[in-house]
Amino acid sequence: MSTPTPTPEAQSVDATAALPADLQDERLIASQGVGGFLRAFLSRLRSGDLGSLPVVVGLVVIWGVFAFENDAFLSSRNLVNLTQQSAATGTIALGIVLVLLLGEIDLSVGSISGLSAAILAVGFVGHGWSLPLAILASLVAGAVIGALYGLLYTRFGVPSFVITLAGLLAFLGLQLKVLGKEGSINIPFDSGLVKFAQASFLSDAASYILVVVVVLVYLATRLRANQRRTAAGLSTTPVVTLGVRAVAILLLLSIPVYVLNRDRGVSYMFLLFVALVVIFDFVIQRTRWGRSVLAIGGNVEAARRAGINVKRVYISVFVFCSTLAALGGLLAAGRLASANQGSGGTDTNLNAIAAAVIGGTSLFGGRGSAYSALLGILVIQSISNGLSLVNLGSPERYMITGGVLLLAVIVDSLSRRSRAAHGRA
Amino acid sequence: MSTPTPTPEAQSVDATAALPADLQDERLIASQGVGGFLRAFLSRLRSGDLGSLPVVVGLVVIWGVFAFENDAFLSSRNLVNLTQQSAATGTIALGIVLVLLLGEIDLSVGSISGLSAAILAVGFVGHGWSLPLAILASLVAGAVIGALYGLLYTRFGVPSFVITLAGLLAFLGLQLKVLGKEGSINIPFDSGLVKFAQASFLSDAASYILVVVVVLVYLATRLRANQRRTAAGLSTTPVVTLGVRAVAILLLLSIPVYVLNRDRGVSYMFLLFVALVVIFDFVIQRTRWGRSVLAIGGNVEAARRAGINVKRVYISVFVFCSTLAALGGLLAAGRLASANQGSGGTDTNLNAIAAAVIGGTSLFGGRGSAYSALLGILVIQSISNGLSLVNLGSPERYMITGGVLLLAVIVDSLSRRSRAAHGRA
Amino acid sequence: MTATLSPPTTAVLALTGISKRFGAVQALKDIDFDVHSGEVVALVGDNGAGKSTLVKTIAGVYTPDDGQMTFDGKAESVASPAEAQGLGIATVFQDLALCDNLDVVANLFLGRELYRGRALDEVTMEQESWRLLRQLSAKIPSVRIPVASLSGGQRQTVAIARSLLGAPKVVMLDEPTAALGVAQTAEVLNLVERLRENGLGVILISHNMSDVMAVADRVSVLRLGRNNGTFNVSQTTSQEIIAAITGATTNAVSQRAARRETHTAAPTATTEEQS
Amino acid sequence: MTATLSPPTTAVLALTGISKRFGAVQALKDIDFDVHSGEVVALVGDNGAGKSTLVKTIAGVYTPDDGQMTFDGKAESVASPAEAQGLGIATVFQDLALCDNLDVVANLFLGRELYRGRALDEVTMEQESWRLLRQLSAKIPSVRIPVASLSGGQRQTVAIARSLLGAPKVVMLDEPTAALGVAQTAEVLNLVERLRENGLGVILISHNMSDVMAVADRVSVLRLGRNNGTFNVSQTTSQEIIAAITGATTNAVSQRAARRETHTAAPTATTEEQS
Amino acid sequence: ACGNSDDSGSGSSSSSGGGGKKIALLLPESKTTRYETFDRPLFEAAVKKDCAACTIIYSNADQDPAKQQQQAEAALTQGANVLVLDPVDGKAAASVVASAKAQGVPVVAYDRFIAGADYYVSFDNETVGKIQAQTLVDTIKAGGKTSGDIVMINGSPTDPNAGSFKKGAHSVLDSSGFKIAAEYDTPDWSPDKAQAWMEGQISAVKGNLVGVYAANDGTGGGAIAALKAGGVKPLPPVTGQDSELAAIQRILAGDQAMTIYKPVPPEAEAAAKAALALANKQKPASTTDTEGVPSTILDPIAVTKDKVKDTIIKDNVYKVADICTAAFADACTKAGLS
Ligand SMILES: Nc1ncnc2c1ncn2[C@@H]1O[C@H](COP(=O)(O)OP(=O)(O)OP(=O)(O)O)[C@@H](O)[C@H]1O
Ligand SMILES: Nc1ncnc2c1ncn2[C@@H]1O[C@H](COP(=O)(O)OP(=O)(O)OP(=O)(O)O)[C@@H](O)[C@H]1O
Ligand SMILES: [Mg+2]
Ligand SMILES: [Mg+2]
Repeated sequence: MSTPTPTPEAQSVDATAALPADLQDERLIASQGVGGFLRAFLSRLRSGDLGSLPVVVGLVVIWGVFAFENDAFLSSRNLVNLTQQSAATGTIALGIVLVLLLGEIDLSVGSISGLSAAILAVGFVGHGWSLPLAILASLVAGAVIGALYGLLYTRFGVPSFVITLAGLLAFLGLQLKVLGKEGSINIPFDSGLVKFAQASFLSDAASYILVVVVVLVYLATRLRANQRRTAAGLSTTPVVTLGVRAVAILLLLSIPVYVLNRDRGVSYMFLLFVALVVIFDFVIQRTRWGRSVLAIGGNVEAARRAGINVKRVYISVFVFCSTLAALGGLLAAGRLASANQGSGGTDTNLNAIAAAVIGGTSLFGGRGSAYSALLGILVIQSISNGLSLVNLGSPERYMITGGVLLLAVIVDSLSRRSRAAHGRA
Repeated sequence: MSTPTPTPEAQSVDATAALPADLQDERLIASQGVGGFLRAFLSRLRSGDLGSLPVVVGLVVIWGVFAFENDAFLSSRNLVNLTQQSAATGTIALGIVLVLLLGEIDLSVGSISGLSAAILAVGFVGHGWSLPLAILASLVAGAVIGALYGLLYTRFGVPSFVITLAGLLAFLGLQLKVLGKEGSINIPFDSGLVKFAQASFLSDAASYILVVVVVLVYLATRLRANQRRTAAGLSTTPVVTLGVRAVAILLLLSIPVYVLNRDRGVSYMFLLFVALVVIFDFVIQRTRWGRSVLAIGGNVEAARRAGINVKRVYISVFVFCSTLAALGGLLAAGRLASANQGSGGTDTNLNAIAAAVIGGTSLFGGRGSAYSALLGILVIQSISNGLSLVNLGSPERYMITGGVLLLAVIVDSLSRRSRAAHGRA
Repeated sequence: MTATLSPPTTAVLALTGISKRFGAVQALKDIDFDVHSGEVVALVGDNGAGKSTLVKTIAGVYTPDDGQMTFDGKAESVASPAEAQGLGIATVFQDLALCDNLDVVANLFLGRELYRGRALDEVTMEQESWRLLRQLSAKIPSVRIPVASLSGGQRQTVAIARSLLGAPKVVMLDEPTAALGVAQTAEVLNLVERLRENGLGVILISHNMSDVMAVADRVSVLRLGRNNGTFNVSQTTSQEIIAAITGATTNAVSQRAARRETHTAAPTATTEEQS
Repeated sequence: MTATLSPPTTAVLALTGISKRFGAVQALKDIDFDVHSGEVVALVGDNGAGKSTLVKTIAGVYTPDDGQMTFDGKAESVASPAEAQGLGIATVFQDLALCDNLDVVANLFLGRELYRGRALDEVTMEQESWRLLRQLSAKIPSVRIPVASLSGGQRQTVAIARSLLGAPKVVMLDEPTAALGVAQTAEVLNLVERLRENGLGVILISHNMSDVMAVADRVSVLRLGRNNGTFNVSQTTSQEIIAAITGATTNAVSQRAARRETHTAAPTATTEEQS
Repeated sequence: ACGNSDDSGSGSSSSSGGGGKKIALLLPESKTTRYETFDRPLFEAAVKKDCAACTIIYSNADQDPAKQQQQAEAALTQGANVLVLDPVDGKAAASVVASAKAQGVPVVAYDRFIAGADYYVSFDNETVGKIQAQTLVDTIKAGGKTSGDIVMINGSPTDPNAGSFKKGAHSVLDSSGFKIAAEYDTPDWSPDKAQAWMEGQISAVKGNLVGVYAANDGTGGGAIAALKAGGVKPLPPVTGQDSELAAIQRILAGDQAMTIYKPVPPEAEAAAKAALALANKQKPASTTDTEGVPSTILDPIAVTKDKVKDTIIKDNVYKVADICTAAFADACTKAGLS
């Protein structure tokens, strides 16, 4: 009764030989052409593979609601404000993304940003240091704090939650100490920092040129990659798909730029933030250091066994995080033209961490992207900005903030299939 | 050249046959008697196996420092204050321990406790409800919030960090709304709740009887367990060791009780907190539900495959956590004899989470114990209490708080070997 | 074809047309499979052939995209592992699925803890654990250490011991002997035979042809996510099965065997050449 | 005793008196072990015998409580896996140690990524990955999916492929074929032989006696954390090694074999009885 | 630091036509009762009275200067004709004033001084601290003690205004003959923290405590709870601020010595008048001048048990029925409230 069906499949070997090396497996469902691309995209979306992208849906919902509520929300003027409001905390959130990728946390970014603002103000205004010197001092202070955290973490194995909680308190104290009796120090409006943070915008021409350059660089790198992949016998992205994507990027960038340009334009500060996001995304995705960070976040023991110097990576990440926090503090101080006891206080910490998490970076390490800082902070600041256009008492404002936040994230998670079955988010 | 040494070890089988089933493996290093017990204890300590116990070392350091600084710190009066100050946030921290065991977080416990206080005050004082009704209403509100979180989490897979962040804001708003115009509501000093929270203490006799009962119950259960283990052919704890431990427990309990009794004594509120800790420890360690919580925290997929109803466990844990937060809010309100907009604010959240983490509960799930809420909150409140006896400016106060906290935790982690190599803390 | 191979009784578990897709990968396509009471069916196939995916689909871990399942003659759709257990399907997963933070006893009894009064009956559970582990010749020094600190084989033994609890009708073992020592492997094979004698349906996944030939009644081959033949063990040879697995009659395995035979002439060589 | 068995060259890696304790468990006690260039030494033993612990000690994952290690004639103490790799020791761990969140390419090249200008050279790495995996007959549909979604055997292949990168002097393979299909197993055994021909020292851990007898030159047996004999493969039999592993000449394995022989009379039975 | 600008109302907001002006009211926080309960409704009422067509844009910054800046920007985006700004941080608000000025929108500094504003309406914060301290000293002396320890529970170390209260209080207490035994800046004005700190002081200061300076009613309430639970008898006088209902009740019950009452209606009215004038490009009337800014400065009032009737009740801040709940009925009768 033994009736095997040996199907030697000799012919299928022939058929696949012509295919690129990475598409030869017959279980792969072909996704060629634009249609295939779309289908693959949808299935990746559903399986929760796209990290921060689905948050965009949440963001669109929020914008829709507020635009409906108040015309002013989508006005150019307000959107320029929104970019300005997002830059400082966004920069801090970028640092948080890094520590979250490791599976660690930094609760003290608020205090560090406040301390950095205090150092700048006291140095620059109080002691009359030059601006670059004062900025340098602030950033160095941030870096030193990060190094300290990293050493404490790697040396004693104390959870970063506790280390940075201690830092939150200690550096708040130091901030108050540095500010001294005056408490609140104004930074002159005509100083470089305040000008940079409040009143420096790209010219219209420059902004459009930038958009075009970005699109061209994208196309050039992708075409070059295609060339190399063909040479290596690997599959390539169809040129049509590339073209569609390039046009999408062009629209995605030029429409906002156009809208912003109807008011003051694209601010230097926001540009700096976006540039940092792009740079860190590159560093995370395309360098050995970034790969190590992801590896440690995924499985620290595996990373160690792969010969990665785990301690050095931890320290460097903490340094980056607190330096970015210090930079964020400077931007915030510049925008407010003041440093005071409340700088970096209230919910800077929570907003920065929330931005990273809402943007799609996992609290458990190894999953996330620099872009989640950008998207997350836009969600948070859109809610806060939108609500400030609506006439509400504090209780209602809190409740609606919570509700809208939840809505945005639920919309996001509805747009993918439940991640629960695949493990933690 | 083949010279095998087959060592059939037939005699070792004979030798081990007399041993209890769980001690027959010849690789086990015997740890019989008190000395062996001590050695085993030390090696468990070093390997980081003892969870929250080593924090005690940190606590002792803190106490030493403050006692050196100010005699009043170890005075009976101050220690009674310390117990009173610890109960409310400690209760909240106990709920946090539960969610942390699952590998989740609740950022909104502060808001929930504030809301619960507001409901109590408005119901009891404003609307003239009876006290039990008002308390019940507050606790039910907490439970409902927890159920909501649980449903959102299990239904949409939104990270609990984001859900509870939304809750933090929404329920703060609701708290302000409930408090309404008045904003701050006094709870009469002669009401049952305030009396319970401020002025109810165990009589000296009762407290010592309680200590003796605890020790006897311990001895009885352990001896009974020994009996059953012998019957089952398993190893038992030597009676000497049990005796030593019983004496240790007796001392560990009666000395503090003696000290507290020199002032007002052991307060009902603290006793309630400790009783909750003991009950939850039992529930976590000795019931199927607790086992499920630990299993899900360790490996949610394995728990699911073992047939555990994972969703139900998640929901129940969130319900417990927010109900405990509501209870903590009631205790805090009773102690302050007031509910106001600041109730549950400031760092209630941070303190509660920090207490759980400092006490030794992992942020990553599956590791920790109810006792970490007790130990952690004692560490945190000792620092804050100790500093309130020292005359310091705000900057110094913050800095020292941070420093001492760090010191306590470093001492703790120095007392074990680095956990880093064994994975996350 | 399968029907003609099966014993005349109705299958305790039967699958028809099961498909499962992960992203761009079609892991299973139109799979038919069945097992009868008192029968050991081996499920074999190359790495990534879809064996574990099939097992997880039966166990309720994955929901199939397509296809029907009947259990004990009734059409069922299992939406969760709990439901599969409820039906009487016990599974040892290839990735073991143990809770690293819990000790051996807790893992063994996870989800079906024994009670005594209001508290877990740790004593009986520990005693029972030792009994189960001894039965499998496990070399575990203590059942009170977290399974994270067990060796690979010890972990596997714990996972297998789990499936002996309860009263299942079908037991699925996904590469149960992969990490086991020779003695433990022999015990597991004994166990499989005992299960068959007790009238259970057993699904055994293994890459070890001699184990498969030793205990299985039927062998079902998967290849790249599709059925690739069913063999009656008494009427086939390892070579035939390996050919179905690899999809070719000449392959690395036979080449190695051939090469080895010409090179060495040691008396033990023929017995040792089997994969 | 070990010394007399070894070839006359000095060992590339030699351990003496290694002990390692975990809590109350003495995992290794006074272990002596060595491997020479161009030699395949099999390390065998029952579950929990301490094989993986020994491998991890050599690889710098654990620090031994006691004992010396010499590498290339020099006394060394490796404090971290990075140092072991620096010396030229490549290891495939039993628990694989892959980063589940990274894709196959990233895992393969983890810690030794290729660069092109300022960015990782993904194209060359991907090309190279396919080459390595094909060489091991891996059946992996795509190298751009996270290893979390690979089957057990696919993961194992990735871990083995990792060890082929770089230019090690000693390769340690801890149960490399446990989850592999028949074809992949054959390729790995071929690989082991190639490594030996290239003059590397290979340490192979396996429970499969036929694999061990097929490729190893020497067999070192661990039992309950202690040395339990070293055998020259050309002068011993599986039975003898199994007796050293289990510590008894009659055991479940031989009983099974005996029972089976009397029960069945199929012509293939004798070749298939080997564990 | 950004200089004094006397160009009040010099800018021209061209967009505003007719009587329908937009007036933005930006308040600093929601954790004390007064802002949302009194300032907002009273200000809105005052504006509506004079200008029914005017709309009011309201925001509350929850103690965050950056959020306040954002809210001011939002108000400007919506075309506000005048900002009435109660700054979280008076100094840091310079930035808001600058951007308002850049768009020709005048700013009324409400409650807290802002350099460069066009108008200033307030109770002086330092005066508040002085009155609190003076009443405390007077109460202690009335109790027959001329020496002893006072402890100070100040406001939040991260709230710039708390510094002003503290400064005012120190100016009185430092020379009062009483010893300031200990001092505490209460994080976030948190009553629980004040309570915990006070409990420590009962152990540390022991018998010689004669009075407690608490910067507001919340912290005062915390101190009182600590003193009561600690069994301190008789209760030393405790100060407060904000005239919370709970504080008035405590004052009547004799637990708290005083609170500060800032009659919000005149303040709100003055601000509304000034805002409307500025919105219509007129010069608002002013009584004085603060650092070059035309101002209306009002006097805060110390409310002690005997003054409750003349202030709180008279101004209809709370109804007798609200205050005299069952628990406080006795105290009310004694104080002559019914
Ligand atoms: N969760 C998942 N996500 C994506 N792909 C998956 C997932 N699980 C399995 N696959 C893919 O499905 C295919 C079949 O995997 P499966 O684990 O069933 O193989 P297997 O037959 O058990 O192999 P092995 O013998 O190696 O255990 C593999 O190519 C694997 O990559
Ligand atoms: N990290 C650890 N902590 C505690 N005990 C451990 C640890 N690692 C190993 N052990 C113990 O040491 C002993 C040897 O384990 P090891 O993993 O070396 O066995 P092995 O010979 O590789 O077994 P297998 O064949 O099952 O893989 C086991 O009893 C195990 O429980
Ligand atoms: Mg499998
Ligand atoms: Mg092993």
